[in-house]
Amino acid sequence: MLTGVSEAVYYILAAIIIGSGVMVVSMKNIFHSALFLVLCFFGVAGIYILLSAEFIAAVQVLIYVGAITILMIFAIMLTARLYSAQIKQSNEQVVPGLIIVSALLVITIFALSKTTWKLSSQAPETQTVAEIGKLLMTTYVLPFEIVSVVLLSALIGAIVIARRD
Amino acid sequence: MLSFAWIIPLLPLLAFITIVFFTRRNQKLSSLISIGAICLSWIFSVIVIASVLKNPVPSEFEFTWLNLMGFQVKMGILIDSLTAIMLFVVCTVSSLVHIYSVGYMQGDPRFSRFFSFLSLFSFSMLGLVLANNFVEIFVFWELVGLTSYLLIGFWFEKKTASDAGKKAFITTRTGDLGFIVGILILTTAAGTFNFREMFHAVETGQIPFGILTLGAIFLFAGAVGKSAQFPLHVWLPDAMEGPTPVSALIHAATMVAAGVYLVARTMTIYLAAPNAALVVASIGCITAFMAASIGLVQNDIKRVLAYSTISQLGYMIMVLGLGGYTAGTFHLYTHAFFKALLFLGAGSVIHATQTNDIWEMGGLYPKMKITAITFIIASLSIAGIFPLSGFWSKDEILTVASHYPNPIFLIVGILVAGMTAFYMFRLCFVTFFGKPRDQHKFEHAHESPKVMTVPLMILAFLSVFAGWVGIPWLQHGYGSFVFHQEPHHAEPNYILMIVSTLVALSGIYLAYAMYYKKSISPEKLKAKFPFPYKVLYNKYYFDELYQIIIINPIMKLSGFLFNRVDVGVVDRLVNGAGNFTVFLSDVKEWFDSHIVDGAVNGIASLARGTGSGLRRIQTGQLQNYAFVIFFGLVLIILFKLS
Amino acid sequence: MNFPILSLMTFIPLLGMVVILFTKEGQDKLVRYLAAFFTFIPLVLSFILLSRYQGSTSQIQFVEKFDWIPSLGITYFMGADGLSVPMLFLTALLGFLSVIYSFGDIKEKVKQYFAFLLLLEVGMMGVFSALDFFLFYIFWEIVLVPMYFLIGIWGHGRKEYSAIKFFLYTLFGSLFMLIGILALYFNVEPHTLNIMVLIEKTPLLTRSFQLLTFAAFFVAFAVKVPIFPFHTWLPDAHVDAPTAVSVILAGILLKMGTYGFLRISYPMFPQGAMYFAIPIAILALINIVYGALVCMAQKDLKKMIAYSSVSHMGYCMLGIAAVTVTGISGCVFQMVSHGLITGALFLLVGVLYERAHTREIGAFGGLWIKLPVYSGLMILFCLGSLGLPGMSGFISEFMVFIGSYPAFKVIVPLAVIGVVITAAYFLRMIQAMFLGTFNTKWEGLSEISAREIFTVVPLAILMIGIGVFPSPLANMIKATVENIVHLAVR
Amino acid sequence: MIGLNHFLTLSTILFCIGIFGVLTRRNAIGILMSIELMFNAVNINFVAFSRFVTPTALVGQIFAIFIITIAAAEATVGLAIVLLIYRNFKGINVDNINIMKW
Amino acid sequence: MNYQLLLPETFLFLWAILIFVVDFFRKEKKYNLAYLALLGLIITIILVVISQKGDLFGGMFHGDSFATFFNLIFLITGFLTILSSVEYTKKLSSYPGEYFGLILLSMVGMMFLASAGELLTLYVSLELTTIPLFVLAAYRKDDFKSSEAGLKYLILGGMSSALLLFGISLIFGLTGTTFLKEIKTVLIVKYLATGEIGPALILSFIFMIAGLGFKLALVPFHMWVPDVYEGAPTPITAFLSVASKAAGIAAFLRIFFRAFLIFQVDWVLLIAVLASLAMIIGNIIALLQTNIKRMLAYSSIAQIGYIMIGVVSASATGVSSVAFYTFVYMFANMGAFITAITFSNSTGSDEIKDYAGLSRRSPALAAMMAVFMLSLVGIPPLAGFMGKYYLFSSAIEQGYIWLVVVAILTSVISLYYYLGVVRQMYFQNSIDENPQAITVSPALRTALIISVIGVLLFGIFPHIFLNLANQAAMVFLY
Repeated sequence: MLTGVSEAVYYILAAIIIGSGVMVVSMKNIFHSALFLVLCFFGVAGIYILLSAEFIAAVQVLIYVGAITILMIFAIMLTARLYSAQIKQSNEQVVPGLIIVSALLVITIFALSKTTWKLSSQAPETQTVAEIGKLLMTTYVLPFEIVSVVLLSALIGAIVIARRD
Repeated sequence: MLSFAWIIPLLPLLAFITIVFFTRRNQKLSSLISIGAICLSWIFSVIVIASVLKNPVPSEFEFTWLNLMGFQVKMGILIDSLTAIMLFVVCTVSSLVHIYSVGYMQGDPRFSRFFSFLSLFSFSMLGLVLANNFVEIFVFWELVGLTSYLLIGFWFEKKTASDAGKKAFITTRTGDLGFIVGILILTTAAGTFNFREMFHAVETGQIPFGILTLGAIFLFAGAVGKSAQFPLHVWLPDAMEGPTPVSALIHAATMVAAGVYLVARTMTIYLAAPNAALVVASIGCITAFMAASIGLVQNDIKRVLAYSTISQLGYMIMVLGLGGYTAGTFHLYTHAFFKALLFLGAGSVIHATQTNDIWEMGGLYPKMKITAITFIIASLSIAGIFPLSGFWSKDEILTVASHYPNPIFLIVGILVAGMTAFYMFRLCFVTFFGKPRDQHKFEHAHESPKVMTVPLMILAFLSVFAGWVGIPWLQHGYGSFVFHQEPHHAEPNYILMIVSTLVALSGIYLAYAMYYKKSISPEKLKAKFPFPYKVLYNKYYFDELYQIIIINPIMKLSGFLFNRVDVGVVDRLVNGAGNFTVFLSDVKEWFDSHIVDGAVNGIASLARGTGSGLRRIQTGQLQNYAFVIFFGLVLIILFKLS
Repeated sequence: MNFPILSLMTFIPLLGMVVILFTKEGQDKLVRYLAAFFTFIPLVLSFILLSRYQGSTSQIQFVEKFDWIPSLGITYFMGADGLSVPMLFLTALLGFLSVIYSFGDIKEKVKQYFAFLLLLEVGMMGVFSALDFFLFYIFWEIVLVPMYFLIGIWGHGRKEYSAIKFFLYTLFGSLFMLIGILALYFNVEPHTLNIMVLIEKTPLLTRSFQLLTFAAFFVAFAVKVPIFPFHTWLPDAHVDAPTAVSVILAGILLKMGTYGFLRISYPMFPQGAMYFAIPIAILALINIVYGALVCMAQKDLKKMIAYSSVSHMGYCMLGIAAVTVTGISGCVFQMVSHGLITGALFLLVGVLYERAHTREIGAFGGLWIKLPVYSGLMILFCLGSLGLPGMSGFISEFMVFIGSYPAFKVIVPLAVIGVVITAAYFLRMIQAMFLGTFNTKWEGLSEISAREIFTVVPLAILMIGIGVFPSPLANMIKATVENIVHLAVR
Repeated sequence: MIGLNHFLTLSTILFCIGIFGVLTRRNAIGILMSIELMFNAVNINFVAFSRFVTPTALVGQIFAIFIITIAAAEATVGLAIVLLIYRNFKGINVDNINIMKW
Repeated sequence: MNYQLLLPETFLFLWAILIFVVDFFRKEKKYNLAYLALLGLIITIILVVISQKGDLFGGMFHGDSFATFFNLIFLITGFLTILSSVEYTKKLSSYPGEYFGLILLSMVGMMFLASAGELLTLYVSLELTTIPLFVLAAYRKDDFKSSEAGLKYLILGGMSSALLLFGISLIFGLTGTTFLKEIKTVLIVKYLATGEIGPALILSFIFMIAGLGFKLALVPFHMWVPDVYEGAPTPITAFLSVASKAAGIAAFLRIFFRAFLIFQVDWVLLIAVLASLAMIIGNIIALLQTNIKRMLAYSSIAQIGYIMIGVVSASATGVSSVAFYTFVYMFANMGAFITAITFSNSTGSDEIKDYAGLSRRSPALAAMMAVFMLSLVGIPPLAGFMGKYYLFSSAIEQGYIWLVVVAILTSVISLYYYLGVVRQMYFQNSIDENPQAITVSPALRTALIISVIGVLLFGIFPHIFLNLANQAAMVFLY
């Protein structure tokens, strides 16, 4: 349970995340969207810290903000003619999309709130970094190895695809 | 001891097979084989009749033909006095017709085939007579029908001939429907096919009365068809399209008598079912009168004889229905000879003049004396003039009719006798006397060759004397030989004899007056009574009636079933649902392209209709896909969580 | 295990098919002789089968049985009784004759044609000898494939349409049988697909289950027979198929339906048999009368004969529905007889079509003058088909009537009407084609050839042979039919 | 009192925003970004569960790391394909990328 | 720990690396690397067959008969795919080596997927399966359709991963673990305690079904299938339609049978409905297709509907029938695609109408295609029938007769379009007067012959593989 300051932080972060998320999907300019995406990722990283997952927050910032977003921005620069971004950025599905999404949202939140979770009152692990490292090398060594293969194949694939012949 | 009788039908069958497979090319040999076979059969039939006369106890020989649980069919022969008489009649007439045909069919390209068919016919008819059970009799019954079909349509190039064959077959088969159903009813009730076992069951009352009556009536339908009784008589006059010897053999003397034979054979049943017997008698009575009246005005020599045959058969049927077993079979026996003679005589005339129309003949007597004399003898016999065969048998019939409480049968009987005498002599006078009406044909006419006239003479002899076995004064006459239950002693009924003779004579006189002396003008009568004449001349419009009420509807129905129901409805049922969507958009196209096509198209267009709707989802637009996915997801969630 | 005669009969054609497929392209003559050879052996074997078959018992004979897919309870179980032996013989005979007939008829893609024809024979033989449900179903379905190709490639007219229609209809039906088979499998203890064992156990199942399963099988068999209103595939398929295939279609394939009823539906589901007796009899009546009436409206000779099958198979169904020994024997007789007669009729139609390139009844006339032998044969078979005594058709129809009358006192007399209509349309056809004045347009027609005569003469001999001496066939089927009735009235 | 449900709600909202983006952005990169939002939402879930359900075991966090990694890999490939599309179609507007349909 | 269990996967991964390396040093005729890849696959198949059984990492990895069975499916599919790619890669402008390597990597992912007993491993393996496939789908870079296919596949794939993950996260939240067998225990305990399972669990079922449904191409998550199948290089399409689908099935079975079998009332009916929708929609839309790849795409949607019948049965027989059907489906479907590849290599066309007269041009090819089509319909004695029979029997055993009726009716519909191809090949004449014969390279011929033997053999003698499938199903029975 978080109280006090944390509570306020939570709301601020939530506002940032939701606000920037909405911006991401609705900005006319794709480049601006990308910037809001960065903001959103930061917000999420804040949430992780709030949840005492500092290591994840760090990873979030490094990989998402540092890698993915930058990559996207590059891609945007490569593909879009930036300032002719007056063309509509959303399609005709806005209204039906809204309906579907809000329906999904309502149902899901309703369902989740109706569920009793088996909460634990133990204090969270503090030595997360070391512990995670250990787990990755022991219990989770198999997915860890596999994920490395995933990265390898993504790398090769991306090169193969993106390179001009 | 009489078991050799099975050879009688077998010989013609062998002849048939030999001719078809081996000697077809050799006409003379073929005819010799055929004649030889039937003559041998005749000899055997004489032996049979002789031994039956000596020892009248019926004998039966059979073997198992088909054996299944609860269903056993035996094939065999039953020889009693009736069979013996019939064998003799059939063999006699058949042999004579065979011989006669050698002359008549001379020069026909299908000469051999004709004899093979004749042999096949003899086989079937003899088999029919010998049959000892319902299945067997039905088998030969149908075979007889087949040969009749083949022989009527022998000159199949003529449309009328092939039409007539078809008509004969189908009409008699319509009667056979009843026959089959009758057999079904009776044999199911009695649990046997065998005649004598069934009669036993009937006599001991094992069969409920209602079923018995129903069965008997249905059974009689077969006889109606085969013996050309009202209302299925329409085929017989048309059957005259066949070669004349065929008409003589099949459509006068023997095959058509099969119906009469059937009723006689199953007499026990009719005696046990008086209602059915009354139906039989009434049908016979109606037929006798109707056919005789039509015969009065016909112009085709063979048609007149055909109607006379129908009328005489009606006579027999009527008397059988009245219980006159002996009388009926006796008339059958005598009738065979004089009717065969009449036809063969007519054949001889036709052979000479190449026409059937009596109004194109005339004055032939001097040119063909033998034919004319024998023809007149036969006419006298059929008219029932003392002391020819016909007189005795007709007398028997009228005697039986007179015993019946309701006088209608007797009155009709006498009336028919008069009409018969009239139309027969009308025929004689117009054909053989007076002035030749067609000079060319007259000059061309000539007496037929010996091979034709000898049979005529033999038959004339029989027409005169065959009936004498049944003379009432005879102590051991026909009635003590062929009888049902008890020997029948014919009592001479002098009043009836005189009345009938007078009626016959007046008929002859009327004909004489009208067509020889011409003191009464037929033309005037015609003009005076135009309506009855027209009705009679058109045979009561039976053919037209059948065309309208039976044939047309059936043809229409079958066309309808095929075109509308089969192609339309059945397939369409499957089609229907599928095309509904398309239907809304384009009714006309739907009709054109789908109604006629079948169920496959139905399913296909159902699928296609739905498919072309469904595949609209597949817009190629990525986000539409995503939308569908989420839409489905939300639906599923709602479905599961509600 | 004794001599595996049934397997040999079934699989020798398959071997033949493989051999033919490996011949070089273009060696048509060799292919033809190979096909004849590989259908002749089963014919010879079928004679051995006939001679060694013991008709006195309803026991399954010539049994071959061993495990095939044990985990699913599937065995390879072949055997024959009085019901299958005649059908096997008929299959071997018609198979051989249609190959012989096809010698002259098929000039394109000869190799494939005979390969498919042989495959067809495999399926049919298998259906009549399989006693394991799974095996039965496999053979049942195998038949569809070559049939589809044979109609679609070598047929005439709207052949593609007819081929697919045939396939769809029959597949539709047989899939219901599959459900039925599976339902049976899981509802008896211990689970089994052995038809013989199932026959013993199924009557113990609940009534509603029996009725449902009966209905499922009914659809499958009814499509094959075909019973109104499942019959619309038949005229199309028959008419558009090449001659030899029409022969097999009419001669054997339709019998698979009635065979199914007798082998499976009736012995297994006495309740169903009882419950559906009247409806089936009514459908049979409709088949008989309706089929015959529709024949009257036909202008195409082949179509007429096709619809006559609808009518004639109605008699089979009528005999079955009554569940009496006589009725069912009549049905078996009718199966054999219809196979012989209609097979021959189709062959003869093919002979004419090959020469005249038309089948329109009205286009001919007076052919008897020009083609006496051909016309004689055709008329002979027409007479056989319309149930003339002395030929097999009469016996079967008569037995059906006798056998079913006690059960259906109203329906049977109505069904007898079919006999007259049948006579009417056949005579009408005979008159239009063979009698009357010769249509000089056909001056150039040549008489039926010796090879073609050879294909129909055995059929004629059998037709008349059975018609005159039905006892051998009756004795062969007697015990089996009694057993079927015994089972079906439990 | 901020409990588990608050985080779940937040993540659900973010997830739905992502979905909305996927459904409506015309720009392919925009769609990819929206997908990233969805991954982030899932990650919030994992981390929140990890914190509230299994505070001592770090399974949820590890899962989140893997998701982040894989998201990166996917983004890489995705962007490569977007570049390819751009070369071929002269644009990355998914509305126009519909050669194949029906 | 018995690390030998990982031998096949490790070996295949190393072999893929080997291919990349060899590719680097090789300058021309790189398509011959295919044979290297084939060699690797053969060795892997042997390794799989002889591999030991056991668990690793506390149930994270199961080296059991289920995995073996599915591994065989993946490997044989991969083998056929690579065989049929030899000709195809000659036409690729670049990177044939990477092409084979990526296929092998994807297969490594599949193999892990089939063995995964833990959700994280499962997810990661799934991504390893999919990511190379995104690339491969877009591999023909000059082809617009291929790029489009890659994009659609990627975006929808990413999205569905997110859905799957959302579902997994909920499961994790409910149980606090990602190990399937622990999940089961926890859930049972919880269920026994409270007597209800709560909406979150159902929600997670649905999200997971949606996520996996994407891989399976289950309606309504099938939308990507037609376009991607049409656009992707044909060997890849074949691979997608069999191996990738089989991987999805393996994952689905692992999750739902291992962890959620006792809650079957909550998801079985849903699967049944989706399965019937798949059969209906797939078959009906397939009727209208004129492109063979697109037709096969819809047909594969329908086929997954049939496969799901076995899942619905929720019994050992069900699993066994699913496994067996997948196995036989592989031969027929691969065969059909390989024929399409062969045809299009020669003619450059994927249109069904261009198949007209194929029976004359190449009788053997046409005959094999006909066999594949008939097997897909389920005509005995071909393998497809055996599979369907087994599936139906599992459903009827559990009383799902209505589902079987749907399957049967749609089978009849499917007959129409499958035979549509046959009709073209056999009943129609080619438009060209003298079309040349279709050339069939040795590699393609081998692939075709393997497929056709599979289709014929396992229809008639399915016993060995039925037993294997049964053993595979036993895994879920403890």
